[in-house]
Amino acid sequence: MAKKRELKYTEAIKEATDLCLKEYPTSFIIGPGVPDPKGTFGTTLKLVDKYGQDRVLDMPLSENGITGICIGAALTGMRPILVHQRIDFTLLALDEIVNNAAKWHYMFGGISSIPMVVRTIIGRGWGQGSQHSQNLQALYTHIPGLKVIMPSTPYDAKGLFISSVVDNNPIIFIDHRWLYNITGYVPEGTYQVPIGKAKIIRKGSDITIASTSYMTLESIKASKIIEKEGVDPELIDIRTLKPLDSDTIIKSVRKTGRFMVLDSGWKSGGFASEVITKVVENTFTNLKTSPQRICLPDIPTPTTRGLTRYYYPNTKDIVQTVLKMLEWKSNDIKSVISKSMKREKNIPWDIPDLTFTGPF
Amino acid sequence: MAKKRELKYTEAIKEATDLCLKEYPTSFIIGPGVPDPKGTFGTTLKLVDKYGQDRVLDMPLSENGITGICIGAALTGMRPILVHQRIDFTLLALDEIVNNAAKWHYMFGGISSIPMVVRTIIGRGWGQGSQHSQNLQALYTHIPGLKVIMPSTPYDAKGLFISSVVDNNPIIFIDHRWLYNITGYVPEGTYQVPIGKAKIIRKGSDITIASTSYMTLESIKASKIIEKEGVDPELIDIRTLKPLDSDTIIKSVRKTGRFMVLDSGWKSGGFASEVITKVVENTFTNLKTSPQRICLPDIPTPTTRGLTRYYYPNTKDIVQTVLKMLEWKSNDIKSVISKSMKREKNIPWDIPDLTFTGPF
Amino acid sequence: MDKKTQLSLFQKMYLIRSMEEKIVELYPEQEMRCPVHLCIGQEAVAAGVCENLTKEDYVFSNHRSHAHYLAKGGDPKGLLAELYGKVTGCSRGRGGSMHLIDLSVNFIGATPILGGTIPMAVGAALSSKMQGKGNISVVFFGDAAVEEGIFHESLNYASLRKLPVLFICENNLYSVQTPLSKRQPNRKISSVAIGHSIKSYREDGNNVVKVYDLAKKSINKIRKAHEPIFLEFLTYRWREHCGPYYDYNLGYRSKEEIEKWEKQCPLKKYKRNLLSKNIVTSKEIEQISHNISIEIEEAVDFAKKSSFPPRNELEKFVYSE
Amino acid sequence: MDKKTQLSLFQKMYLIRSMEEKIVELYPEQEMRCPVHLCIGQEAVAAGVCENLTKEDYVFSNHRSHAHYLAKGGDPKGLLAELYGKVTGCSRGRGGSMHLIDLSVNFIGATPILGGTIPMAVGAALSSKMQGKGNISVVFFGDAAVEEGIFHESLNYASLRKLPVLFICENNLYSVQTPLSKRQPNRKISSVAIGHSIKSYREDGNNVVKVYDLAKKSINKIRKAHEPIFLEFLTYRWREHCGPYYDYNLGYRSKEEIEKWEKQCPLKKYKRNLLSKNIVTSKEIEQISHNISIEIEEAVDFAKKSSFPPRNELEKFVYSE
Ligand SMILES: Cc1ncc(C[n+]2csc(CCOP(=O)(O)OP(=O)(O)O)c2C)c(N)n1
Ligand SMILES: Cc1ncc(C[n+]2csc(CCOP(=O)(O)OP(=O)(O)O)c2C)c(N)n1
Ligand SMILES: [Mg+2]
Ligand SMILES: [Mg+2]
Repeated sequence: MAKKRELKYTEAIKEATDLCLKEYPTSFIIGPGVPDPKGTFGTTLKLVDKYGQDRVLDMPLSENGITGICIGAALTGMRPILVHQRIDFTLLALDEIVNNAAKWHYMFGGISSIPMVVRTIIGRGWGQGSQHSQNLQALYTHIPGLKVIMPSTPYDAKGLFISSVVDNNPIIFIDHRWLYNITGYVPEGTYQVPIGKAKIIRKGSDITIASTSYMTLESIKASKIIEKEGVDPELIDIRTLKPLDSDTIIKSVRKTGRFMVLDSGWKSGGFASEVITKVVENTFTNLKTSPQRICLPDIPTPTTRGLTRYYYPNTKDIVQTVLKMLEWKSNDIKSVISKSMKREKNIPWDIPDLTFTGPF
Repeated sequence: MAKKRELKYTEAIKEATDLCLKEYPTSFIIGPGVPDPKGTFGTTLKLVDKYGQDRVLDMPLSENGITGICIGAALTGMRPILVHQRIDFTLLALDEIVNNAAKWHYMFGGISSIPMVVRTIIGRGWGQGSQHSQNLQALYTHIPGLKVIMPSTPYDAKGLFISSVVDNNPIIFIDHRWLYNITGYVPEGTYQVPIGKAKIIRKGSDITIASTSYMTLESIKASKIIEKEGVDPELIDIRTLKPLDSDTIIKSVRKTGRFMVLDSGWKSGGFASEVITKVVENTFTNLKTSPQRICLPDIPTPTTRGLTRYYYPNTKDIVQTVLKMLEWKSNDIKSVISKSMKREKNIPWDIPDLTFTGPF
Repeated sequence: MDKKTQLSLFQKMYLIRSMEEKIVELYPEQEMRCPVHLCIGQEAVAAGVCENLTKEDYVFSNHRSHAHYLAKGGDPKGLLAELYGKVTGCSRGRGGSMHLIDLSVNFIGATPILGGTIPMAVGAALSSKMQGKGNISVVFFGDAAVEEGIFHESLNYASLRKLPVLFICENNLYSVQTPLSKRQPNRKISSVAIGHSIKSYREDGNNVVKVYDLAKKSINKIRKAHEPIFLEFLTYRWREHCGPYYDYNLGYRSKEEIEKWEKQCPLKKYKRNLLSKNIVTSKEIEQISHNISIEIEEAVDFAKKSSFPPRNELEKFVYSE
Repeated sequence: MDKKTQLSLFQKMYLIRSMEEKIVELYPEQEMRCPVHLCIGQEAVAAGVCENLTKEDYVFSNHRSHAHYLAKGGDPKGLLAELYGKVTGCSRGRGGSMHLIDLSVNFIGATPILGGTIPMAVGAALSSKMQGKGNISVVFFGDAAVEEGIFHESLNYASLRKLPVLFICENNLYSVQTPLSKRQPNRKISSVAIGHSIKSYREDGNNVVKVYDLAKKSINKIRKAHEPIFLEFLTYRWREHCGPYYDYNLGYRSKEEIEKWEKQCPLKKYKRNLLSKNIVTSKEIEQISHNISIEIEEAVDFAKKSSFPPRNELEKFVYSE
């Protein structure tokens, strides 16, 4: 059998964008630097050569205004894709996104709609600091009328991106910067991954671990460690944060009786609280122990790696928490940790992999 | 004994502002219409006559800019109080509030701080619609570095407002429009109500009901009904949403074994999920039944009273849910409801009381 | 200007005025349960501008939107039913006065967040350009919207891309009870647009002929030269900022000022003008008035008799299919 | 201009250039783990403006802040230690290159959200006015910040209230890799300020004497007339937008363009000028250079030897007491 085609996450996004621009003549992509020689970390590279400046657009640094402009275009027949290099900048556009885009279809009685994708990037590490590495997905998941997507694989990134462009609603599509170099199987041509469906990526019976975006990679790493210790976790990649596929999660927790959720955002009032609440409301009598969440502490992001080292939760935290939930003795947990974490120690904690050299 | 002095909520806020302007010469208040003849629903009425135009300021409609201006003033010795007539408008200022104000103290290593109050109003009903009656407190409670206050009584409004002006951090102080006409005991002169402390407003043993702002009034109404049926609820007014006084709530739930939270915001990813998650994490083994939340459905606010009638949760919903949690039979619940709700039926659901005639 | 246009201008203004007066009359019944921002005194701007538009042209508006909606040809029934919160309203009752729409005449939408629809008009113009349509885009907003950053972001982009959009600022000197002098430096609002390299003019907004002429010239220019234009019209709101009453008692504007502007009533002035120049007869005026009052009574009847959206509509339309 | 000032201008520019070159040298060691936006080529603006400021005057800055910080008198040790993420950094390592502060010289803060600090400068000026202080407020920003609505909101308020604030736009023709022509219409940036009724001038930003003179005149005017002024300086960034390297290879700007600007090196030009007019001797230049290189070596040493903030600092400073 021929080896399956592998693409980087960035390439998957680019290919999806390319296909959408080709198939939907009313679609266009706009964002600061989108047509520039670096092409949004490579995700929009050279699309301008193929589709021209009228469909692959740079823009002034006017986040709220351009969002409103995209809404106006969407209301009159276009399908805009608006790209922001950091989710921090979207705070400038929250007015148009929340006050207008999210509510338009509802407040005008279903008469018109806004097919628009706002693609943006969250991240961590390498000294981006408080204003350049926020994980603000929770703000968006609270707003009725928005859909919020956070893929974790190149396959899903492509399929969900295409679904987002095809969808008739405003979509917040969030990439995690640390996924950009990962590779995976990506079919050629157009395909859709359904919005609103979580994915069970490992079947198991001891505990349900649901996660978003990059944290799914951490859950897989943790799973590999605990598997060896005889623990059998069920892993769920949430993929669509809103509307949340709670059915899949609930079904799993009814089976396993234990639940943990991993999210890259802040803990208090974060997306993880919503998932836990949904689970508790629906599986209370099945729960063997209190659900747990692993998120960022309620602290702005420090710049120095002297502190980010302790700021970001990692595989170790997951393993520890799972084993505690399974009532392991603390000495046994310690020995698993020290055994399994040796290798990890050599990778600096502020880069996704050893090829990464900054400055972004 | 002399009758205790009663003030309206609006008067309590005004008196607090007055006292702060008097006692803190570096404080000032600014907002669209703050010095105008209507004085922000009366809460700033005539303060300009007393303190002059240099301390009681109107402003251009530039929400983000004026927020930044207040931050700049706060960084150089002033204590600004910034007022927005609706929380919907603060979405325009989220950049300065979240990217700058919330993080400044942290990201500059504690070197400078931003003593600033952003006072804003949430509401409901009377046809304000999707863009003029959002309850967006959840957005703010997610952000480290902010404090979020939502009083429910004139007494607390005054005391918490003074505490907010004195505090050296950016504070989001949220009034619910439907509290403006309520009256209650308010002492003269300066006093503080501590930020970060919830208040037990009724001791009880059967269930803990925690609530924010206006929903506290609903919890009291519901409590009066279920008391008569022999149910003994413990009512907690959360008052400070961030930092959340989870200790008080947890202690109560450990005692009652049942928990319900009422919030005026949307359900998904709302503030209520955080409270439930905190409770479950800390009282799992004490819980006799699944905690419940009563919030807005995940729907933008419709304008017509034909739909707001079904949109806003009310006393009936609370009573029903409590009795269900106490495992009452559904027929018994129905009879309590029909017995107790008769009087309520005559008050239209889209106004806080019969004196209210719009248009705001 | 031909007679048809002249009659149409009068008709538009009269319709707007009558509708607003009808709202004034009915509002105290407390059955229209939503804020209303009436435009009595400001009718000439909407009428004079929209008279130059085709059905294909897009219009966007703000909180004070009744005039724009009616001048563009929006259905009066849909407006009144919307104010009453009925399912037959232009937004199925979900919007109220501040959220009007009538796609049959390309009135794309009005919303009350200041400045919110200004970029949308620019986006619609971009969309027309991308799709090779020949229509233009118009947005109405007040003097306070100019203070919002988004206004400038929109002008910058329209200018950069030379988009066919007409910006109409109705400068009525106040934002709620706050005068312009407390919000902006002492310079013409129209001069702001020049900073963005946009051609910009200021005109008396209570003289419908002047409004019409300037709008005509500007719209022709936009259609030909494919570039945005900014117009500032000086006008005045007679009633309170929000609601049906006068607000003399508040004291934020002087009686003299109000009276001065009432003398500049765009409707009376124009009617006098039409009659004195014998362009129309009183008979014709009466006929128009009569027809309009019937149209409005029908709309009231329609609105009152319509039903509220059914309960099962609450969850509908959160998402589009 | 007296000799002391001339030497000071040279000294400031040389310090900035040397610091940036040192960062270029050390950055590849991958020990300064934060983005850096170098200002090589743009030194004259910061030096020429700040030379006119007193310690009491406030300065705010953006992502490209090293020059502003140093020109205002910010501690070089604090800067370098901050880049290394050390607890001795000006922000205790929490900020990195994009978050500089030195309150001992009233450098109130630099942050990287475009336009974010512009209103703060206006607010600081308001605060000075309220407190009856005589100092002024200065904010540095790039050509792209002008596209942000908040820029206009800030200018409107400064103009309305006649606040003592100096707006400095460093127009280096690009935002990241995007040229001005893709972002703004073809007009002078300085003309935007005029729309807000603010006096506005444009000048060569690579000629430190011209910068100094214009800034001096403007600052005197601000101090006396209590009103804001806007200055646009034309200049050029030599290195890549972010990071230590050149970026000729990317192709978004031509080799000729870069070479043209390199010939306009503000530092070389000024040095040549000082020497040719016999204002300073090469000996004096050498002495200054020598002292600066020692100062920088000491700062490097200090930064490298300092320690990271201890683990228990992570939770500290979320709230102020
Ligand atoms: C962003 C925002 N801030 C504040 C308001 C509250 N508000 C509603 S109408 C209005 C007055 C606007 O004045 P102007 O733009 O001059 O229009 P006018 O009412 O005079 O027609 C204000 C401040 C709002 N709707 N949106
Ligand atoms: C609100 C916001 N949007 C986007 C960015 C990303 N960004 C960082 S620096 C920069 C370029 C800014 O250009 P300019 O203002 O001209 O300053 P220069 O880098 O040329 O000195 C951009 C777009 C940002 N920091 N903030
Ligand atoms: Mg006005
Ligand atoms: Mg630049």
